[in-house]
Amino acid sequence: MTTAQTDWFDTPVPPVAEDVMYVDVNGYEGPLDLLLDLARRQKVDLASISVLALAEQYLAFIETVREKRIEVAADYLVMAAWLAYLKSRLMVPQAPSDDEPSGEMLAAMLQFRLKRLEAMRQSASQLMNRPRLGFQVYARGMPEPIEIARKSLWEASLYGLLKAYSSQRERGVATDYSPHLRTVWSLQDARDILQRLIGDSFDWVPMDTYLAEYLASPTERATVRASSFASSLELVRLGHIELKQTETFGPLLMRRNPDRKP
Amino acid sequence: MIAPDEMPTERSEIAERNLRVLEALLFASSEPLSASQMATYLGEGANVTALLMTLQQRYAPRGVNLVRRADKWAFRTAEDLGFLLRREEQETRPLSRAALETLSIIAYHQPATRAEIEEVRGVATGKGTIDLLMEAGWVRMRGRRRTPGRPVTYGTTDGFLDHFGLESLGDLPGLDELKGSGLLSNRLPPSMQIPLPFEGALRDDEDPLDPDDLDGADEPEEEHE
Amino acid sequence: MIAPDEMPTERSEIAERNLRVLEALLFASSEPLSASQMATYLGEGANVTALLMTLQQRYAPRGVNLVRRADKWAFRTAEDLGFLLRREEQETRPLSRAALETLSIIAYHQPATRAEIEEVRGVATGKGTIDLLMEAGWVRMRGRRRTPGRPVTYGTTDGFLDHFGLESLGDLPGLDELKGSGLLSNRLPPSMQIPLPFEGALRDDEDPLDPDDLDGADEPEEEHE
Repeated sequence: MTTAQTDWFDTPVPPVAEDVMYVDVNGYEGPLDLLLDLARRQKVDLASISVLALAEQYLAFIETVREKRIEVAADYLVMAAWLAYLKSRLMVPQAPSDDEPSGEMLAAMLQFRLKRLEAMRQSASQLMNRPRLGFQVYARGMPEPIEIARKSLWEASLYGLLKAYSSQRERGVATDYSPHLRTVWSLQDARDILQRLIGDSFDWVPMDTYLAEYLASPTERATVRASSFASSLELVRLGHIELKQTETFGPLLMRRNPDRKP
Repeated sequence: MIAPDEMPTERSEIAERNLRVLEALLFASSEPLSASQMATYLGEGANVTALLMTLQQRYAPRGVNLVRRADKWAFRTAEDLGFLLRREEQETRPLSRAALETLSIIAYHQPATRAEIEEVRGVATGKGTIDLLMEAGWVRMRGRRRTPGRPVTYGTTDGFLDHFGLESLGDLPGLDELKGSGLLSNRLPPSMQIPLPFEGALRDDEDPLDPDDLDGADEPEEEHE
Repeated sequence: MIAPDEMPTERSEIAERNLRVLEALLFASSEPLSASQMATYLGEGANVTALLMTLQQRYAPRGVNLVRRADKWAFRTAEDLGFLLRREEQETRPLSRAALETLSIIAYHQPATRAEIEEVRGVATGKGTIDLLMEAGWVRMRGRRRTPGRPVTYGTTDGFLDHFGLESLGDLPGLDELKGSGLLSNRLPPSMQIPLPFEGALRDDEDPLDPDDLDGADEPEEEHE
């Protein structure tokens, strides 16, 4: 059911009775709304409306609408059925054995519901006519909310500042870069040298003794030792030489593998 | 003119300072503040309510008044000056008739379930209507009715009171008359007791909301047929 | 206590009503209002300035004061109660590397344009970085370089000296000191110079800032390619 967007407080002037049939059923907010509108046309206090007449008008209205083959929502038909029943209860005197609510009771219930709906509409309009916030009454225009102001305080030290400046200036300067050349024994070199030094010696001789000549240079010592040791392991694997160490951190002894003929 | 303070006990310097603090707090805030919220800013043992009453009295004749909204307080422009202040309206969409009716039914009948709202209106209420009222900050889910289906019950908010300038639900226009005529009942007049808009936390027949209710604020559709 | 009104001529009912109107206007307005803006809401022949003075006097001892900002008026919570409304949580955050670099370049090379900063840094400097330094109170716009495009020149503030414990820009260590402290390597080419920061008001090649520059503090983007 769509909502009538017009200002409903100005209840539309009730059309003349004959015009009722032309009223768009969709203009109503449900059967109760339609009934209320019909009741208002009786131009009497809701307390003294003729419920019977109201029921007849409603049924007539629904009838005309249906004749025009206008789809009528189910609620309207339910209400029509209920009103037809109400009508029959009102016209037939109640039998004493009848447990059902009397026609008067049902009529009173309908009347009550109409009055209540009307009352709620009046209340809504009274509410809207009150001085409303933002319309007639105003709140603080410039609120000064209690707020937790998270103020970031930047932190920087003079050292950081100078460091930042210096490193940028250095970054900008084109410096000649000459890579520092280091002598490195390749594994192949080490292997050749070891092979040559060990020669055909079958005596256990410390590795350092073989390499004494090369180890004299401090810059080369590390690379000579490392590469020679690595190469010696390779030579052992190939079965060319044997290696032994008699104690932890003791000298590394090596000799030609006696089982292998050169 | 601000009325001279009539409570000699409150005239002390401390009270005067407390009044200044309240003024500043209330003035600065666009939202109503509760007495307990403000009490934290006052000295020990300050009678916040008495101070607020004093302040209310002082501002009563001014262009800005101290008003009470449920248990909260706020400064608001005086109602009689509204016509002067009328702003170039921030385009406000008028509430639809359905929304307006639904709002007043919730206000007067609360706690009300959707089925009850529909009973009064005689028509199904789209879920969107109640959502819209909740979005406007006027309606809230209160709890669940202790009946089969445990339907959600709706009530109004403090924002509703503030918007419509009501101190409490007891100030709803025409409430006494409606009570007297029995129109706030769900039943036929003869047999009825008259429920009033219920202001408390939960009525006897209400359960608190389920934890999920508050998340999505989505009422399960089953409840409604 | 509100001071008794001392101008008998203003005590009339009309004046009182006008005062109420002013109160409401000033309270509800979202920005300060000028006397002439408010005058339209008052009766004919009302002396707005006198009324505002009266109002200011009345509110002077209150928790809310009527203050004047340039030629406009606004209610503000009393300054001595400001602490109630402000819960400042200061968090100290280290300056980003980009900001630190930019700051140091501005310090040494001032007056420096953004293009010059970028030349030293070798990367584009976001406007945000300079904004942040200005917000921190360490960098300011000094003027505009007298070259095509008239780029804004930046320099440091007194706050900068204060924060870094420098008496004057001359205290910034020079090339030799930087080398001596190991911050600059000794392998730098002898051609490298470190500029002497310029301390005066405007250098020969600088124009004063345009009047607009200080408002938006928005440097036109064209300047920067």
